[in-house]
Amino acid sequence: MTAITDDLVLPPRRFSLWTAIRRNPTIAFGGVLLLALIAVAVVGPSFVGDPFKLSPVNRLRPPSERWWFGTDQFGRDVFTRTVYGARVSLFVGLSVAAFSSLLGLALGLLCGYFRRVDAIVMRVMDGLMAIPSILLAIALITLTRPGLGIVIVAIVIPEVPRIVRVVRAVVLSIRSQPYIESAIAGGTKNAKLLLRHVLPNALAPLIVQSTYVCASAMLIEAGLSFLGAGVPPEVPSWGNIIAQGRTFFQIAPWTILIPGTFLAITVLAVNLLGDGLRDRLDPRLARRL
Amino acid sequence: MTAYIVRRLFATLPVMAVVAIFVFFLIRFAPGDPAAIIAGEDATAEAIAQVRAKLGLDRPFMEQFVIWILQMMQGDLGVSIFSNLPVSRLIVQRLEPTVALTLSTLFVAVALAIPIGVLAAWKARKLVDRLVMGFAVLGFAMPVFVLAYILIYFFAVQWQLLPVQGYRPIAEGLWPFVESLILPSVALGVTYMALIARITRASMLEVLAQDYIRTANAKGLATDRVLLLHALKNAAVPIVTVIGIGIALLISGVVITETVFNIPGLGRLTVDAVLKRDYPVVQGLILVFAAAKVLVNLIIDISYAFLDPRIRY
Amino acid sequence: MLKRIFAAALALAIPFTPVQAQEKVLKAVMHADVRVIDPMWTTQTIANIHGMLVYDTLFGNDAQMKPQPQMVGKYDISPDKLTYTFTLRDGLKFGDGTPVTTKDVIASLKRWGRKDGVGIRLMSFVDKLEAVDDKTFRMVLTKPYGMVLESLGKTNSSVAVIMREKEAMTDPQQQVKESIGSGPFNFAKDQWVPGSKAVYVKNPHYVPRPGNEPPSSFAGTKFAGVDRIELQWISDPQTAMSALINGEIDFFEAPSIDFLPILEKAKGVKLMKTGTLDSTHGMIRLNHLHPPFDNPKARQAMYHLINQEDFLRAIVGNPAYYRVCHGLITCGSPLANDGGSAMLKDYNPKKALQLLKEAGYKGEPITILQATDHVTITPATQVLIQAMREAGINVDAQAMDWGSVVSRRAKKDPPAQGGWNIFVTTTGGVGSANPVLHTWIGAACGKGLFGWPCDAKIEELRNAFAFAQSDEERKKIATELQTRAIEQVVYIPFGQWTVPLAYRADRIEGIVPNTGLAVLWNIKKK
Amino acid sequence: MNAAAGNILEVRDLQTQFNTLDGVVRAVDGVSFDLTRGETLGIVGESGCGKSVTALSILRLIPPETGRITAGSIRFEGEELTTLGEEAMKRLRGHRISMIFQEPMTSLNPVLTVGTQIAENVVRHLDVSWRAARERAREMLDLVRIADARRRLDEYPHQLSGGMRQRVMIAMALSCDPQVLIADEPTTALDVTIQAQILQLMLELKEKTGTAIVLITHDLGVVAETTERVVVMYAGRKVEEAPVEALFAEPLHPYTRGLMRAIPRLDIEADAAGRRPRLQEIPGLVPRLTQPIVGCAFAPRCGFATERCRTAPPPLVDAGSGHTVACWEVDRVRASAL
Repeated sequence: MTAITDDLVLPPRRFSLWTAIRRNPTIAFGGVLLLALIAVAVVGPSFVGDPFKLSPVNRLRPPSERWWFGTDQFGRDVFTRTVYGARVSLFVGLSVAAFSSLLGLALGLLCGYFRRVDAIVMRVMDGLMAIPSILLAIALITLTRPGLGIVIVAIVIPEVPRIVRVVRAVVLSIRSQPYIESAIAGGTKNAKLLLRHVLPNALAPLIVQSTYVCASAMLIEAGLSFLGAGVPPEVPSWGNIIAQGRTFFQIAPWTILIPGTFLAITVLAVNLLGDGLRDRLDPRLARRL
Repeated sequence: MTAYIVRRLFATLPVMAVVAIFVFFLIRFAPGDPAAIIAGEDATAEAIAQVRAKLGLDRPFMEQFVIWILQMMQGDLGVSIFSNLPVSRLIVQRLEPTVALTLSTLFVAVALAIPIGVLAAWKARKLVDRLVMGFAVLGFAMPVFVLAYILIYFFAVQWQLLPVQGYRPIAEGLWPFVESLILPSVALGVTYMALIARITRASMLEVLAQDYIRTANAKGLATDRVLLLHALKNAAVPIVTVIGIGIALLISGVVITETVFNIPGLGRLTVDAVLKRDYPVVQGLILVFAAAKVLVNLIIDISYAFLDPRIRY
Repeated sequence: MLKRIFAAALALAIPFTPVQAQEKVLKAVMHADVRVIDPMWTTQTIANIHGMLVYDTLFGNDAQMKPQPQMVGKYDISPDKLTYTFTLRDGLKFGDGTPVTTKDVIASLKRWGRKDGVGIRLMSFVDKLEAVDDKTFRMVLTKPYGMVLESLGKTNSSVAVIMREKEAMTDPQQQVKESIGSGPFNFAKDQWVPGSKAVYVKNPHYVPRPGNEPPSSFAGTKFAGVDRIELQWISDPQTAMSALINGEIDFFEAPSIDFLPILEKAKGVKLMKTGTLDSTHGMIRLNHLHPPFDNPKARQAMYHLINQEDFLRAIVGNPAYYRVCHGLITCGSPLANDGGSAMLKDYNPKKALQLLKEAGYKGEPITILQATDHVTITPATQVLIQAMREAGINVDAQAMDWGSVVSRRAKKDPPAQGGWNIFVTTTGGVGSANPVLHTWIGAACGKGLFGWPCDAKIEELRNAFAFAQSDEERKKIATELQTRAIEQVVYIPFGQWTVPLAYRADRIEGIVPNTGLAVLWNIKKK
Repeated sequence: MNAAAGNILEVRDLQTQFNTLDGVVRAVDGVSFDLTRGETLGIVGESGCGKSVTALSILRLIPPETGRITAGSIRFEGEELTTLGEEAMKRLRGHRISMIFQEPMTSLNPVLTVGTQIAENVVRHLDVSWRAARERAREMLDLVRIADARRRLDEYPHQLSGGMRQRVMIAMALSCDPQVLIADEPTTALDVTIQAQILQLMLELKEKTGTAIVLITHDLGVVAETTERVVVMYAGRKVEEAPVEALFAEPLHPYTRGLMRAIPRLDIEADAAGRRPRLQEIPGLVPRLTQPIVGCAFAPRCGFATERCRTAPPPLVDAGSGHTVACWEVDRVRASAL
């Protein structure tokens, strides 16, 4: 992802990291933070212990040298679980962003091309958008047994309409350009033509939108877990750590505050990255929000 | 105008139809046999079949659908599997807390966020602005439930200033009512405030760079008139749009906030129903929430006309 | 400007300020939410608490577990112990004002006798249940069954409450729609918000036992001490605790043990221990219908996975409130014994897998119903899953809320088709103290409780117990029964614990330390 | 050009600078001029020469985040404006000094009615009720010859044509009878026919009200038709100032000459073949204002430039009868043909 953004962001002159950072402090800050968290998620688990290791004797111990982030009500090490939690949260966030972007792109293109498809798909999208996302997600999760995959699907579905709208708007605006209209009227292979013009134009808003989707997906996942409708309770996701710790908040606040802070920082990093990219890639959008 | 409103009302029908179809299929694709759940812990096969017949689940698909739509139109949302009470009754008795919480959050958030956003735009790049933006970015990343527990810990547990939990209907007195809503509203409202403050600032910044603001300043108008009338009214359309989008966010947040603060509203009903696989209730709630959201969108659309004379119908 | 707004707000507030101060309201948070209002239909404890507020029973068991007459004024047992003649107290009325007659009683007992395990058993010895007149009825037995009064007075599992004939005619497999009884309180159904609160108002037609007998558990004179009881549901025990400390509620039935130190320090709050019998027992239930646990060897293998201390520490933490109990009959109760307990003491996970394999287990997934929202069952299940995984057993943990566990555990289908292999639950120490009332120890095959253990010997022993004539004989049968039940693995116990209840001593008084159920009659507001 | 009591506005050595990413821009770099009561003064120059910034500086409307007046003095009726408090300044704006802007399409607030926008000015500065202010607004609309004024009061800017909007701007600016009206390119964005009407209107109103006007424009034609005295600016500096007839009779600065060659002239008769002199552009570009300019700013584009021009800034010299010019080579320029 970083490779793509670099291509888009940087002016075609000689690359200077320092200039790039100075010009886009939010992208740099958000990006570095996110990379650090991804690094934790990827390699972290191999350096820490077993997140499932129970130790009932050591329940609800406060943070100390032995348990950096304390222990939870089963005596599990909160630090270890938090590190594993990064993996779950980021995995959910990134996969939701990826899947909803792809699905949204495909549907958006279809809608832009075919008027009949457009009418149907957009009605369905309107309907989906009318249902609050967390509600839609928990309703979908109830349809089947909870699991990471289901959670991702359940978050993707409410996010797709947002992406479809963005892509469709780009397609329609390009479609109405006189040269495209005349080309279509002339019977050229409109699909190819359109795609060549649509993709580059849709990419910027798509990337920006998908960062927001990523951030919101992580929050929704945590919310779902908190409500008991998320990933299975034994999976050490931040939402689960918080959900299980909430009963002990007054005597063991670390079980909520630490994963909560991590979640907030991760969402913050992704949001900053999104804000920066938006300012950079899509000034029109930037002025709007 | 009336014609426009009527037209827009009709335009909501397909949306609600999509929601209704979705909701109908929800129960049909649900795992486990709802009839078995209804029939009870150790029901016989005949008992289950009986319940199934009573629910009409043994009829052809299309017939079920038609019956269901007809019932819905009469306001009959079915009967809860667990409490054996009509879904519409469950929803109605839970309506007040949710509406109170949503509206109080909405008003407080809007009343605080817009001035904050205006202030930030006015003092762009100054300390105030940086603080506001910092708050906005943080507020946006803060999970509602974490914030809620922090608030409870300090305001209710440590300092015992406000109730820990619960909802007091307005009939029990204004202060108990307000008191019970302060912490939930704040917890729920922070993200929302962040969102509105951000858009207000951005929108105001754009407007403040416009020629007509220079004109207003050239007239020597007082700063508040320039900011709050000349600039804010122009900045209003995106702000109102985001307020509308944010209401969806609020509804999602309500589900969590009500759980944390033990408020007997629709949000808690939703969570309970979902966790108990009480499908008729889930169905009814999705319909109600979707209808609320569609209604909000409608109101937002109509409000554009009042905010911007250039928008015509 | 601000001042003006403030003044306006105040002016608005004045007409609203409390007007209902005269009404005495008891606000209580119980361990669960009242969702089912039929204490016969369900075995949920909370439904029994509801039931005991609204309904009355013929007999009430006292703190020593001896049945004492409650609705019954006088009764007579024939010398051959086959004919029981009961006469209702004078003037008993239901909440709607209609008198209680033997028609209502007989219909209620019949319904209960078709639903409750103990009731079914009792009815199997009943030859005739007939009204003598409106107030007197007769129960004629085929055999001298020794547990008649205990059964009628028991308050665990399904309770033999007396409802109006109209409701008592409801199919026992269906819930009653109205909850109208002759107990001290009326259920205000119109104010019931499932998932949030249940409201009870003083029953004006209630007739307490005369003579002001000192209350002892479910026996003695009971009365409505307040005008209104609100059972609020706060699912998070921490929130409920804070609400109690903050004075938002008066009574909290099930504080979390972790919070007891906070509660002990809180101003105005007192804790009350409710007696040794009033304990909770943890049990792991295996499904005897499906592999691998259709094989007793596989079931016994599971014993080696269970270290009770692990469970108890995870659930309870503070050893002051828990007790390891290597038996199925409540430790500390008169019938407690060590029959078969050696099998429960051999903690050895390696051996467990070894034995499982010997029993034919080949690593198939074992489906565990994992409750996610239960104060004690959730951590207990977690510990179990962990223990099984560490031993190398393939666990398929199905996470769901407790309510879903309750409905799913009733399914006899194979695990792959929506059934299950293991679930964890708890039971009360009162019931478990008596082999007949202790339904989980039964092995009545398909008719028994979920897990469906099937063993004729166990049932025979339970039968024999019911007919035992002396305490010595009872003890002997209990030991034999426990030994056999442990061999058959009707369930795996993981200890027992007692959580004190917490209340605002500065606001309420008169709590009757009930065993088994926290019942709120006789409580007065200060 | 003595500081007579007739001067209502005196600008001395005004410097206004902007901070940009590329450095400090000296948009106005030591400009001085006077405005007498009831006079019409033109300020001309190419875009970017600092004329609009000068106007905004007088009203202190330079956006404070980016720019500020760094030196000089602005006296209005003897009162120093550069140090005046913001509140007092606000009382001045729209009341005693008004301004109208180039873009009538964007200078009116799109979401407020015309009536409100005029009336609020009146209410702000004169002690009158909203009702009276509205009546005043209607009068003003009549005055600027907008038909059906009462109805127009309740209309929004988007319902009016460009010319009408500029009339509204004028009505708004004059609604409190200001002593000075600063008009920044008031007609540039309008059709030619409308331009003439608006200019005509401004002159008429000036006659009626006695308001002094500072007319900022790049259009020498407009200057010739409407102003009495002209200040020519280049690169943030004043290069020439003269009564309008004198300037057109004999422009002394090469830049002024360049400007004049760039406009079509009808007063010069065509030759026998019907040809008129070709329009000429001034070669070269306006210098970047981020670097300090050594010498004459126009030197790089000037046909008369000498070494001295490139090294030392030319002082303003009096060329007689109120005509001043900043050019080392003024004699050579004067000697050359126009």
